[in-house]
Amino acid sequence: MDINNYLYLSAILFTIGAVGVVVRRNAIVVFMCIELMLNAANLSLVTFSRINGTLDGQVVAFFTMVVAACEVVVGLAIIVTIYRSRRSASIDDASLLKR
Amino acid sequence: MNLANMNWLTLSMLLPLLGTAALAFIPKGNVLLTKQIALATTVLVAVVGILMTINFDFNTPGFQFVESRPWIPAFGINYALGVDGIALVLILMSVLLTPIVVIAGWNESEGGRWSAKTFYSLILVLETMMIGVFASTDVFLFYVFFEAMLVPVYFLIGGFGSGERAAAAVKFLLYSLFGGLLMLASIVGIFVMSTRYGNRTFDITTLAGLHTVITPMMENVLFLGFFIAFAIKAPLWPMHTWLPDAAKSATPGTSVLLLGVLDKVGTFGMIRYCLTLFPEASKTFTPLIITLAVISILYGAFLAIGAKDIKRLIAYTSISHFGFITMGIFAMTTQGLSGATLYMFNHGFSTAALFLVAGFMILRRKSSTISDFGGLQRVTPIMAWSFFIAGLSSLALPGLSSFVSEFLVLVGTFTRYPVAAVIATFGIVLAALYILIPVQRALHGPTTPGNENLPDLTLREKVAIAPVIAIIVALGFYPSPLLNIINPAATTVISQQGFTDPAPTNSEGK
Amino acid sequence: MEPLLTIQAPEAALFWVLAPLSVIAALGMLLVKKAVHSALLLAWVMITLAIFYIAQDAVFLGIVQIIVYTGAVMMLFLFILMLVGVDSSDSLTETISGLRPIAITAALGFGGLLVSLLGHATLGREPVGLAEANGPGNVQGIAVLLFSKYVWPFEVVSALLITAAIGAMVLAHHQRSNVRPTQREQAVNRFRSGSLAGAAGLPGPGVFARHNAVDVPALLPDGTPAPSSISATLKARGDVIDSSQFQLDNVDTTVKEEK
Amino acid sequence: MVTNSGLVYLIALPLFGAVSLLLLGRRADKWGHLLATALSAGSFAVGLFQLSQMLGRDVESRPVTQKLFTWISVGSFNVDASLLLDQLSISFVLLITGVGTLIHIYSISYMAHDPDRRRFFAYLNLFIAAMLLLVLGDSYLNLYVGWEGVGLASYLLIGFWNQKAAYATASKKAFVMNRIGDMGLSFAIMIAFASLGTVSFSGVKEKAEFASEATMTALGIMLLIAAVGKSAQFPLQAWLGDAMAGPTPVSALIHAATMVTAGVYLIVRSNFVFDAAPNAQLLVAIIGAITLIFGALIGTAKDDIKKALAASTMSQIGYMILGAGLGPAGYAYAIMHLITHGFFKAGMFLGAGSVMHGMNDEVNMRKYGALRKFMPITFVTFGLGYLAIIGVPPFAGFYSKDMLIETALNAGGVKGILLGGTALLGAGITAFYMTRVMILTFTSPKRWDDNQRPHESPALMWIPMAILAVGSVISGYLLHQGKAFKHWLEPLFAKPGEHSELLPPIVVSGLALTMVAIGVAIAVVKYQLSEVDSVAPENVTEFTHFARRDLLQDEINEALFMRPGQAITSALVKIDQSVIDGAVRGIGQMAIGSGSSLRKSQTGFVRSYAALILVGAAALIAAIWVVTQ
Repeated sequence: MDINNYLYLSAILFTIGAVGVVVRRNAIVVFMCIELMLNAANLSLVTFSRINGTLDGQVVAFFTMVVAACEVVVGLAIIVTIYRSRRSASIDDASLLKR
Repeated sequence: MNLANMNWLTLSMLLPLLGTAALAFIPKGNVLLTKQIALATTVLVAVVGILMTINFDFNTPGFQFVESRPWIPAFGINYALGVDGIALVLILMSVLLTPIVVIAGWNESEGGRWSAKTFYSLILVLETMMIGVFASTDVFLFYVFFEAMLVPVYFLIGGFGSGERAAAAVKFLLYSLFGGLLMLASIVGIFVMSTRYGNRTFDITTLAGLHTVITPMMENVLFLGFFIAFAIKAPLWPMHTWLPDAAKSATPGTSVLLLGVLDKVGTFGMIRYCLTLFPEASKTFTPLIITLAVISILYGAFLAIGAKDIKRLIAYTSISHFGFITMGIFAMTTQGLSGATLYMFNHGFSTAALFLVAGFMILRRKSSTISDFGGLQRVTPIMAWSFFIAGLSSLALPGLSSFVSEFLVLVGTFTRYPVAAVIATFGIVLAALYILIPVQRALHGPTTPGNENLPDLTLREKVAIAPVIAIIVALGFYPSPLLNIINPAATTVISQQGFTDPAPTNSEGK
Repeated sequence: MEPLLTIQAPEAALFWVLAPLSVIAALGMLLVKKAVHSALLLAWVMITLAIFYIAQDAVFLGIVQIIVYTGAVMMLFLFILMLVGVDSSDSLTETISGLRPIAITAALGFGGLLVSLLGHATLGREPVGLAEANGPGNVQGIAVLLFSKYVWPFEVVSALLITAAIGAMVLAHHQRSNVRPTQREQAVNRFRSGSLAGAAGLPGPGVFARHNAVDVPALLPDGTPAPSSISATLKARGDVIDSSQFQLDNVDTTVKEEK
Repeated sequence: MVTNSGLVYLIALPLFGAVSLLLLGRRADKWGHLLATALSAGSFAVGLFQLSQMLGRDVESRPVTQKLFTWISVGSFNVDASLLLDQLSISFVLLITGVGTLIHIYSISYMAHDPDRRRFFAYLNLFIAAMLLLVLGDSYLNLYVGWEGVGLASYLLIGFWNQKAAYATASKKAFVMNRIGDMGLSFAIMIAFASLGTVSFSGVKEKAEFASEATMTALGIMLLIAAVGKSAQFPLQAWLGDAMAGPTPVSALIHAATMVTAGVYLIVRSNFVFDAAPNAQLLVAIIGAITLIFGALIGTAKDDIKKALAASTMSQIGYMILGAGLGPAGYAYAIMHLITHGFFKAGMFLGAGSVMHGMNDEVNMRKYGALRKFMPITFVTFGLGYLAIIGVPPFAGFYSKDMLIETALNAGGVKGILLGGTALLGAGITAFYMTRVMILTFTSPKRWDDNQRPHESPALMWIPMAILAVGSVISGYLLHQGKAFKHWLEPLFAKPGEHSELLPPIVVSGLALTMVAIGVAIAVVKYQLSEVDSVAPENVTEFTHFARRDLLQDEINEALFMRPGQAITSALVKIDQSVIDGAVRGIGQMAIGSGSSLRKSQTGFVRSYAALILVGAAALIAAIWVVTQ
């Protein structure tokens, strides 16, 4: 088994996450897909750290997790405020920027 | 006497600015006073111009009345002025034309978007820039005036014109700006080249040696930058569509300044900047330019024949005349060059006459389509006669000024490019057509309805037209005062080019 | 030079079992209707990833992933789902015309190219493995790096966390739109409301309390169930237990002597 | 060359007259015409004085020059405004001023009732000044100024009554066709300067020997084009017929005596060019022969008396051009015929004018008839002119036309036969149509209705006609006496080469007279003896229809030049609007168009933006993928 398999897995998970973001309409599900993409990235980081034999990959992965956490917090707060004002969690309704 | 070294040029440029300042203090309502002051300033500047010409010593070639003050030392740009024969003649022309335009267009200033004060201050500012652009011997200063001139004309056309004036003004501005930017690129090129190869300067005389050091490829590129800007300004064939629109929607006075002086900046630029700075490039591009010029001659003539509107017709005739001028310049013979310069002077006055009389006719008939007029010969003989004489000067009838210059251009071109001269000569037949057709439709024939009781020229209008026609006739019979000024300048430019007039081919004795 | 690191058989087996499952879970997350189910599937994917981290000698990260990421962040998701409405399933049909085909083709293109790129791109060296780096221990190694080379990003990230927290509070907080009713007004409203059942105030906790389950309504002094004591969700789901069995009349209220 | 300061007055007097009359406007109405006539007569007097002085001097010092000022001097191209008076130009000066003054007198009464008479006399003086400048100029450029000045004057005079649209078009047509000829002259000047380095007659003459024959031929052809344009020769002859729109004195002065002969003057003046270019000379002769026949044929079919005379002018000038094309031998006789033609043709035109005056401007000869009894003097003067033109022996036409036919025949070889033959045929046709004019107008029975009251014209009109009639009688004899005129002009030209005497002069004259007799006989039979109806018959031969429509010259010109010209003009106007202006507007449109199409991609939905990001990422990966391949 070649170590690159982990990279292929992370690529696949990342793509699924991307499709999820584009296809799903519920804000929270979209948010989860983003989390999935972040995790995929973390997986490849860890794999690279193992390939290169240095721990930098893991430290960066760690930082990614922290950022992801912040992002989730703020993102969900936004979703809640939108939900409170609009009673719907679908992101298509928030299209005031349309021409 | 110390008159020679007193810096005339700056004086002649300052006077109109003083006039504008004076205008600022006059109450907006008092239109008559505004006009009088404007007229007084322009006449004063004309007097200064004439004195300058008298003091000009035409035997010594090179620049006279030279003055130079550092302006932007960082880039070696200085406020340098100086005139040779060619520049002086053109300054004289613009200085004489402006008062005539002010007198003739006495009530053109009302009815515009802004007050008469703005109209006359725009004209005075324009006059300063006109003198500046011809007199500057610093490439950068020339470029500044070249671009600055567009602003007053844009406002004159846009604010005081008629018909869809805004569109025409914008079109004029975009065309010239596009050309100007190309020229700016070349100026930057020159700056870089001069810093690399010699001392960093923008002065014409020192830059004249630049072409010996830079590569031919670079010279061609810089030449093209300048040439395209000038070809747009003096409309050569493909880049001419702005002229008829601008001339049609501008007031006759502004059109005179636009066609009479502003377009000459293009052809003057070709002599002063294209030929002197880039002789080899001019030689390589000459066949193309001569073809474009010949096309402009015939194209302008045909469109003039097909024109329905008087002002567009005069604009198209000017395109044909500019074709002659450019051909004369790039024939690179003494006859061609001095003929072209004289042509610029004569064309200024013949177009002024045509436009001003057309303005009077349009003023009376309130329409500028030729078919609305008819049988004016009987109703307004003086106006009809002045239009007829102006038309004759435009079709280069011998005995009037344009013939001398047109013939010199043709002879000059024939010695070097016989085919171009032959095709161009067909232009004079077309010229007869595009003048006589409107003359017949407007002046001859029975008096059509609406023209029965048009008033003939008032005293003011006669005073405006008389000097122009006098100059046209006088220069037709006795052009040597002007030619003596132009010839030394032309020979210096030609010798600089390393050209000599082709010797007669058959005159060697058996 | 023989490769320093060879993947041992058990890790390979682990991979070939868990990897497909995680991919299926990820796809499931996409295709399932209810948001809660996709949340659980995501949790599952995260756990498999944690296991992979640990398998790849990133023990600290694996643990952190499980505790912080899956534990805290996923729970936050579920919390918000609860808030927003757990039943808000959305139909999978596409509303924006032409978006799905583009998305699919772009994704396939992207994934395919990425995989083939990873395939033929090499780092120019054989995998080294973390044996030597983890010598003093994985956590110690990370700590050394964290506080030497990455100290500045560490500080920045901490600042980021704080701002995120404050940001979330600012976003979620909202001004009261109506004026806070004073005690006098509340008392007047109690007597003015429809029935006088609640007028004397609700019984304190424990008074008349017959049952402390969440789905059993509290009783008012006159014995009727208090509508406001049951959460709307349970009522909507119909899980509320009938409280008649605890009415006073059928309770043996005879006092027995206390010995 | 002897300088003489009197020459400038020749031009100055009429020029002053023209300028003052035009500038003074209405104030000069009462005495304007008298001043003009006086000035013209003054100029004639100066001419006579110069002639007497010239006769006094010996042959070598006859030519006289006067330098006024340096006109243009640029590099090697320097042209002085200077005048040259030699034997050739003095004969022209006298013809112009003499006939001119007579026509001035005639016009005083002819234009008596016209309100713009002052303006008419101003134009006449302007014409005379320009024509004098043409013949007195010492270089081609000075000649060119006079050349176009004459064109302008003819434009003004033809279009004198330009309130009628037809006359305005006729004047424009004349000026434009002259301009085409002038284009030839400007080419000639350019060639002269480019190859010989000078434009003055003397300069070109010196260099003519050394110049290559090709240059000389080119120069000769260009000069011929100029002559063809001005003298209404084939192919530029369409304007002469329409030029009759001008008042009759104008036709007499310009389109008979002076302007149309300018072409002959140019060719004779540049004899050294044509001597050095034999095939150019031959072309001149051919053009002369063609026009000779062309004009005569048109003359036979024209009912308008002025148009008939105009056609005859065209044909007579064909004779002169033919003469000039025969080299040194023919030059003198061409000029002699020019002078005699000046007398009798101008006389006949004035006669036609007085007939029109009597028949209140009726021009159609079919409406005339039996005017002999009502206008005896006009009949006599017109008759003398008629006898002169057809070449009856004692009259002027005989001497000059016969000598031309003789030189044509003796030109040697096939060329002589052909040219001589056409000349003889021309003489016959001329006799036919001139007799037709005489009969239809004077001797045939009356065909005008009674409200016409033909009367003899006043003294001021018939006196100049009488003088011209006398001139047309004696001028031939005087000039031909002992070849006086030939010797007068000889020093100017090269020695004529010896050539065979094909036919003795007596035989030539006999031949010519027989042709004339035949012509007269046919005309008498056709018009005097048989009944002529006052409306032109329709059932006539195809050829007569053609001749009536000027042998389709106008149709050809319109088809070949005017319509294509108009087509080109309208095409270019459309192109200018749609293509070039369109290109400019197109750029504007393109900018706006691309702007609006990009706007559509902003749908407002977050997910479509996400999709775009994904597509971008995919493209990026694809690019990397391609690069690393």
